[in-house]
Amino acid sequence: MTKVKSLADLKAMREKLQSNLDIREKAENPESLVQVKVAMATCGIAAGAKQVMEHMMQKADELGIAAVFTQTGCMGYCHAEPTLEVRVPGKDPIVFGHVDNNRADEILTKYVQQGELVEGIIPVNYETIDK
Amino acid sequence: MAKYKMHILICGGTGCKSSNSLEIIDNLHNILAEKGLSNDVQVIKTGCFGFCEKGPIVKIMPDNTFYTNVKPEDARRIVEEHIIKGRKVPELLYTNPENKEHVSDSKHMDFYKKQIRIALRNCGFVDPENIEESISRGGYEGLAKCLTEMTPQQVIDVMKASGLRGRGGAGFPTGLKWELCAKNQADQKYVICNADEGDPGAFMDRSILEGDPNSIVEAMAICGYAIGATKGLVYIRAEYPLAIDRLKIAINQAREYGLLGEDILGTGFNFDIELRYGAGAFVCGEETALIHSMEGMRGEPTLKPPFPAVSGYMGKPSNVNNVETFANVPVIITKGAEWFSSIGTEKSKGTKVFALAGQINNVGLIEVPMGITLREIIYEIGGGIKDGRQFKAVQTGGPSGGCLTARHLDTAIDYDSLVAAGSMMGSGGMVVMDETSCMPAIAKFYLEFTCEESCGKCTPCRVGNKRLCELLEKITNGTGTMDDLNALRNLASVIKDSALCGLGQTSPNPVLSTLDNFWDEYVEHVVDKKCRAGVCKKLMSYVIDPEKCIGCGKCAKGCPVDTIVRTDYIAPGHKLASMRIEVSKCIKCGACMGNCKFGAISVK
Amino acid sequence: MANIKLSEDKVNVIKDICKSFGNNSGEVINVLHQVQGKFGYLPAAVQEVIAHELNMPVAKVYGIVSFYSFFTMEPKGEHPIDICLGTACYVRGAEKVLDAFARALNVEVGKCTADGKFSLNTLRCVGACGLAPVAMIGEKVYGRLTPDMVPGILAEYK
Amino acid sequence: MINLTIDNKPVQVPEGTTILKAARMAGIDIPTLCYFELDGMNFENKPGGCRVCMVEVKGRRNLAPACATDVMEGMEVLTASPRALNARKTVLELILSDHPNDCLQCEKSGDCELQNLAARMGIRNIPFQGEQSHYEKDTTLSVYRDMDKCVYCRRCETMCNKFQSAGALSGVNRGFPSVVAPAFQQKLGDSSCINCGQCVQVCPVGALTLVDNIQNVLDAIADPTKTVIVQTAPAVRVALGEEFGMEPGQIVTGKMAAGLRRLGFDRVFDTDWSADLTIMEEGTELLGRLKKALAGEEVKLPMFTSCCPAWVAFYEKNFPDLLDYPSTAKSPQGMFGAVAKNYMAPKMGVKREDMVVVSIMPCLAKKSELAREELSVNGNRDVDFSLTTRELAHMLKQCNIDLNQLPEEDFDNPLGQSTGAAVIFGATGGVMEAALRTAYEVHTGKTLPRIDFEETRGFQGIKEAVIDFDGFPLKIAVAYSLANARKLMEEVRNGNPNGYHFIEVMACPGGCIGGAGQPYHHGKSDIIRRRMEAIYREDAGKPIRKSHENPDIVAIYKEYYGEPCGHLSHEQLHTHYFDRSDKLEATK
Repeated sequence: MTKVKSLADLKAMREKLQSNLDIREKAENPESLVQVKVAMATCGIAAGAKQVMEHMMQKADELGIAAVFTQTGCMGYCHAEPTLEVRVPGKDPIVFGHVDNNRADEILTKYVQQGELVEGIIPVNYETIDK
Repeated sequence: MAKYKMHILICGGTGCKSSNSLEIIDNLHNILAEKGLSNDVQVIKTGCFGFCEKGPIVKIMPDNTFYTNVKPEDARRIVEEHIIKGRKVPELLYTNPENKEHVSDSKHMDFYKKQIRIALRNCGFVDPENIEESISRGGYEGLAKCLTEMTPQQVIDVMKASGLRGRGGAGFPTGLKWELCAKNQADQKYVICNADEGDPGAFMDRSILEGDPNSIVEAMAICGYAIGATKGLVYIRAEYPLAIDRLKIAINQAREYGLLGEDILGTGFNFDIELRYGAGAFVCGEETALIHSMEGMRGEPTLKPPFPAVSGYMGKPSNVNNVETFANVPVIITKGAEWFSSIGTEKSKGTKVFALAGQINNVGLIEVPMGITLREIIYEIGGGIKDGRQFKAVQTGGPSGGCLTARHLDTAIDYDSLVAAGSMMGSGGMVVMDETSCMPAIAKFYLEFTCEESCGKCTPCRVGNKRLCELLEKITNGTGTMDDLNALRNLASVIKDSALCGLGQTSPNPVLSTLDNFWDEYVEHVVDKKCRAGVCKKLMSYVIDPEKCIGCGKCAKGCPVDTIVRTDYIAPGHKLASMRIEVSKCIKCGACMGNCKFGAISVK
Repeated sequence: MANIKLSEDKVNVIKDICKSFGNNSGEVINVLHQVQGKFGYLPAAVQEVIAHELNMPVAKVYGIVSFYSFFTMEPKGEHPIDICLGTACYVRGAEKVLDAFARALNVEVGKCTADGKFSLNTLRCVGACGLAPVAMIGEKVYGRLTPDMVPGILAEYK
Repeated sequence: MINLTIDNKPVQVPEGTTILKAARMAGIDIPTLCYFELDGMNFENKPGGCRVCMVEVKGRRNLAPACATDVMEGMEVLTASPRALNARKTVLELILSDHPNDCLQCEKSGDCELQNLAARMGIRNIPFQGEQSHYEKDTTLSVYRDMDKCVYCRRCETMCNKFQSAGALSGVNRGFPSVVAPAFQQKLGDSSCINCGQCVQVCPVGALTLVDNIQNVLDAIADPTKTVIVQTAPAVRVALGEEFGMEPGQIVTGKMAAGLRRLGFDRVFDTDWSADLTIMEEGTELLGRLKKALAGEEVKLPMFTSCCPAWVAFYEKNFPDLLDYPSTAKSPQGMFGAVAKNYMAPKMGVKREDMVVVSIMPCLAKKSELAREELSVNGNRDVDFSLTTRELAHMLKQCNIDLNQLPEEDFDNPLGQSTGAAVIFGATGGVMEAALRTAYEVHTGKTLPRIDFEETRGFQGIKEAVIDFDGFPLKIAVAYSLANARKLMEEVRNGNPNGYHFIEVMACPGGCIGGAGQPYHHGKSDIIRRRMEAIYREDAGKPIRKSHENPDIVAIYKEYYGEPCGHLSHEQLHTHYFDRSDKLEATK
C-alpha cells in the first residue's frame, strides 16, 4: 500500500474514490449497480443481519442482479433491526427495516427489479452534514 | 408486470394506525381501482415517521410531498387532485408553525431537522472496515489540515471557539482540557479515549466505534498533535468485541495509509494508538479510575487534583475524552468552529447522541442539536409512547441522572438545564417510562446498579448507597415509614455532598429526583401500601373476578405454586364454578393473568 | 504459602501469555483477559501462576480479579445464559424473564445447574437495547423476550 | 505563603499544606479516620476514603476532604458548619451501621479511633439498619483478624504493600463487600504474611489485633511446678510508660523490673544481656567472613543482620536464593531462650520442661519466631511465650500494679547485666552500631576513637556509610521498612554493585521502638522519635557501652561457650534458614 504523503494526496484520493462511486451511479444499467448497505452493528447482527445479508447476496446472484453489498454501522433504527439501505441509481436511497429472508427476496424481486415498493420502509428522519 | 409510476407511502406506525391510517390505505386502494390506476400507483404502508403528533402521515413519491393529519375521507382528494391532476392538496400540507406557510417537500420540513448527524455522520454510510470509504467522505482531512496548515495552538483555539464540551457526562470544555494538557511539559504525554461505556441502556459510543472507527483514530491523532503527545490509548470495554475488531482494523489501515504511525502525511508528526481493555467496572468511566485500570490496578478513583492533565497515565500528562467527544473533532476542524457553534444553545454547542430506549415506539440511536425539548424527542422522533399508554417519566444520565416528568417535557436540553432539573446529560442514555413503571422501584433499580458498581473506596458510596438501597427495599416491599422517606432524603444529600468521585456524588440523583418529582408515589407506598404501577410485588395481589371467570381452570394449571382453587360459586350464565387465588401462597408471578383468556384476573 | 498444582500444559499456556506482555505487571489486566479467554475462568491456581510470572503479589492479582465483574473464578456452564438487566431491558420486563429462566432451570442467579449444562448470570447492557429484553446464550442473542418463550428456547439446548 | 481563613480565623501556611494540617497549626483539630501518616518515615495512607474529615469550603459545590485538599489563597474553610457536621455525623453513622456493636469485649476498647470518634461526635443511636459484613475469624501466631470490624481505611494494605512490600494484603471485591484480605480470602497464615504486625499497629479499630497470651503467662506463674523467668527487649523500657500516662520517651527500666517481680516471675532477666551475646556471635561471624574475603576465599557478602523475625520471614519467603547471606546468629530472644534452658536451668536445678521462658517484646513477629522448629528441643520451646509491651501493660493493670507507684529495681543476674550497645538494638541502626563498636576493637585491637556512630542513627529509610576499620573501608547500610530492605536485597541479587559488607535490616518504622507490640502511636510519629531519643539516652548513661566488655558475657564464654562462633555456640546460638517461597509445581 502506498502511503498518503500529503494533504494534496489525500484530496486526490478522495476525489478518485468519489468519482468511482459517481461512475457506478451514472451507469446505464441500473440493476447492475444497486447498492445495498446492511447495518451491521451489534444490534443488527444480534437480530440476524449477517444471515440476511448472506441470503440476499445469494438471491441477487440467482436473479442476476449484480448488486454491491457492503456492511455499515448502526443506522439508529434499533427498533427495526435488521435494517438495510437500498440505493437504486437515479432514486433516493430507501431504508428497509425488519428485513428477514422473505422481505429480502421481495426487495430484490419487487423493488429492485420492478420499482415496486415493499413493506418495511423506514422514513429517514435526520439531516446529514454533507453539502 | 406492473411498473409503478407513483408511490403513496402511508405511516403504519402505532400512532398513525390508531388514528385510522389503515382505513386510509383501504380507501386509497378502492379509489385507485375505481380510477383504473392500480397498476400505476402503489400504496404502501411504511414504518413510523416518528412524527406521530401530526399523524397519520402520507407521503407521495417521487415528488416527496408530505401530508399530515390525513383522515380517511381525504383519500379521494389525494387521488383526484394530486395523483391525477398533479395538484398538491394545500390543506393537508404541513404548516410551518413559525411562519404558517405550507411546506410541501419533506426535504424542507423542519421536523426533519430535529436530528442532525455530526458525531454519527458516517455511521450507516460507510463500511467501517474500509478506510477508503471514510476517506471518500472526507475522513482524515481534518488531521491533514491540522498537520499542514495549523499550529497546535491554533487547533486548540478552534476547539475552544467551537464550544465543544465533553460528551461523557460532566461537560467540561474540550478545548480548555486540551490546553491544560498542552501546557504541561513532559517527555511523554498520552491521548486517552474513554470507550468504557458502562451506563446500562446506553450504546452511543459502541455505535460510533462500530460504525465509524476512523473518525476516532483521526480525532485522537489531532488531539495528539494539539497537546504534544505521540501515544494514544483507547480504553474499551471487553464486552464490545465487534467495536474492538473494527477499531483494530481502522488502526491498521490508517497505519498502512500513512495516517498513523511515523511521519504522518510526510509532516514528521508521529502518533500511534494502542488498545487497553476494560473488564466490567462502571466506575472506570471516571478518568482517574480509568487511568488506574489501564495501569493494571483496581479501578479506584483518586482525588483530583492532581488532574490527569498534570499527572495521568504512568504519571504523565494525559488527556481523556470519550468516544463521542472525539467523533465531533474532525468535522469541527474541517468545517470550522463557527459552523459548529451555530448549532445548539448558548452554553452547549453542537449535538448530542442519545440512546433512546424504554417504553417508546422508535427505540434507537438519535443525534439531536442541543436545545431540543424532551417533547420533540419523544413525540417527534421517538414516535410516542408504546401501545398508546401515558408518558410518565424520562430518565437521562443513567445511574448518575434523574427522572424527569411531564412538567419537564418542554425543557430545552443542554448540560445546564438538565442539572437544574435534577438530572444530568450523562453519556446519553435516555429511557422513557410510562405508567407501568414504578418510580421507587426505578430508583431502587439504579441504586442496586450503583451498589454493585461502587468501587467501595469511600464510605458514603460503599455503605451509604447500600443503606439507600435497603431503605428503598423497605419502601417497595411495604414496610417503609414516613421517617424512612426523610432518612432517604438526608442520606442521599450527604452522599451527594461527600462521596469521593463523580460516580458516588451523582449516585443519589435517581433517588433525589424521584423524591422531588414523584413524592406522592413514595407516600402511597409507605402510607397506603400501594404501588400504582403494579410493579412492587409485595404491594399487590392478583384477584379473580368471579362474575367473569368461566371456571375453565387454565389459571390453576399454570400456577407454579398451586394456589388457585375452585370455589363453589357459579356465576349466572356460566356452567362451572369460578376459581379463587389463595393470596397467602401466591408468589405474584402473574402467570395466571397471562393464561386467562377472559380478562377475569386483575391486579389489585 | 500454597504450592501450585496445575498441569504443565496449562502452566505453559499462562507463561506464554505473560511473556507476550513482557512479564510486565502493568499488563496484568490484559493477561487476565487472555488467560480467561483460554480457560473460561480464573481459578486460584491460575492466578498464582500469573502472580509468579509477573512478579507481583497474588493478593494484588486477586484484588483485581475480584474487582472487575468481567473476571470470574467460577466455571461457566456448557451454555452460559446471561440476562441483560440494563435499563432498557429492565423497563421492558427483563426481571420476569430472569425469573422464568431461574424457575425453568431451578438454579440461582450466578450458579451452574447440577448437570453443568447451564449457568445463569445477569449482565448490564449488551447494547442491543432495541431488542429489549435481551438474553444471551453463549454467543447467541435472543431479543424481544417474554417469559413464555423461555421453555422453548431452553429446549433448543436439550 | 498562602492566606486563608479556617472557621473565620485567618491562617497563613506554606503552599502545598493540606487543610487538615493548616487547621492543626491553627489549633483546630479536624477528626480523621483513614488518614495516617508517619512523618519522615516513608509512610502515608491518604486514600481520602472515609470522608470523616469533610469540611465546607465556600464556593465549592461539594464538601472537601481536609486531609487531601491543599489550601488555596483566599480560601474560606468551615470545619464545623451545620452541613459539614451533618455529613461527618452521617458518615460516622454509616460506618457504625456496618460495625459490630461489641465495644465492651473488644480488644481495642479504650484505644479505638472509631470509638473515640463516636464518643466525640455524640453518636447515641444508629439510624441505619441493614446488612452487616461477616467474615470468618482468622489468626496466625501473631495477628488476629476480625474483619467484621474493618472500616476499609486501607492503612493495613498500605503498610503491608508500600512499607513492607510483603504483599499479603490487598483490597478485594468492590462496593459493600470490599474488604482488605489475603488472596482468595485465604488465611493470613497461608499468605505471604511475615507477621510483622504493622497492620495491627496502624489499624484504627479492632479488625486487626494481636494474639493475646496474657492468660498463658498468668497460668504458668500460678503453676507451682513451673519456674517462670522473663526477659525484656530493649525497646520495651522506653515505651511501656506511655501505657501508664507517662510522657513518651520516659525510661522505665527499673520500674518495669519491679513490676515483673510483683507479677510473680521467678527471675527477671534482660534481653539486653543476650543482645550483647548476639553482638559477640554476629560480630565474630562478620569478621570471619571479612577475613576469608580478604584472603580471596569464596564467601557470602554482604552479611545481613538476623535479629528481626519479620525480616527473617521476609527473606525466607522472597529471597530463597540468598539464604546464605544473613548472619546465622539467632535473635536476642532466641539466644536468651537457648541460654536460659541449656545453661540457666541446670544451674538453677530446674528441669528444662519445668522452666517457662517468657519474653516481653515490642514485637508481634516474636510470637511467631518462638515457634520455629530450630528454636526448640524435643518439642520444648526455648521461649515459651512472648508478650508485647501492650500485653505487659494490660497484665500489670489486671494485677493492680501501677507502674508509676513502683520503685526502681535491678534485673536479676547473671542474665540481667547489659551494656549501652545492647539497648540501642531497639532503634534502627543500633545493631549495626553495637556490632561496629565490638568488631572494630576485636579486629584492630585498638580502642575506638569515638563510640557514637552518628552515621547509623536517625530515621532515614536507608542509610549508607563507609567506616574506616583501621585502613579497611567497611561499607555498611542500614534499612528499616522491608520495602527498603527489598531494594538492598535486589542489589545483592544483582551482584552487590555498591560492595556492601554488612547490612542491618529492621522491619518496623524506626526499628523495634516502632514495633507492632508497642503502645499504639496512632500516627503520631513524634512518639517514635522520643522513644529513639530515650534509647540513646539510656546508652549514653550506661557505664559500659561495648558488648565485649560486658563482664557477664565474658564470664559465660569462659565458663560455658568457650569462644564466639565456637562449637557449642554454633549448636545453641546459631540457626539456619528455609526456603519458604511460593513454588510453581506443575502436575502432569
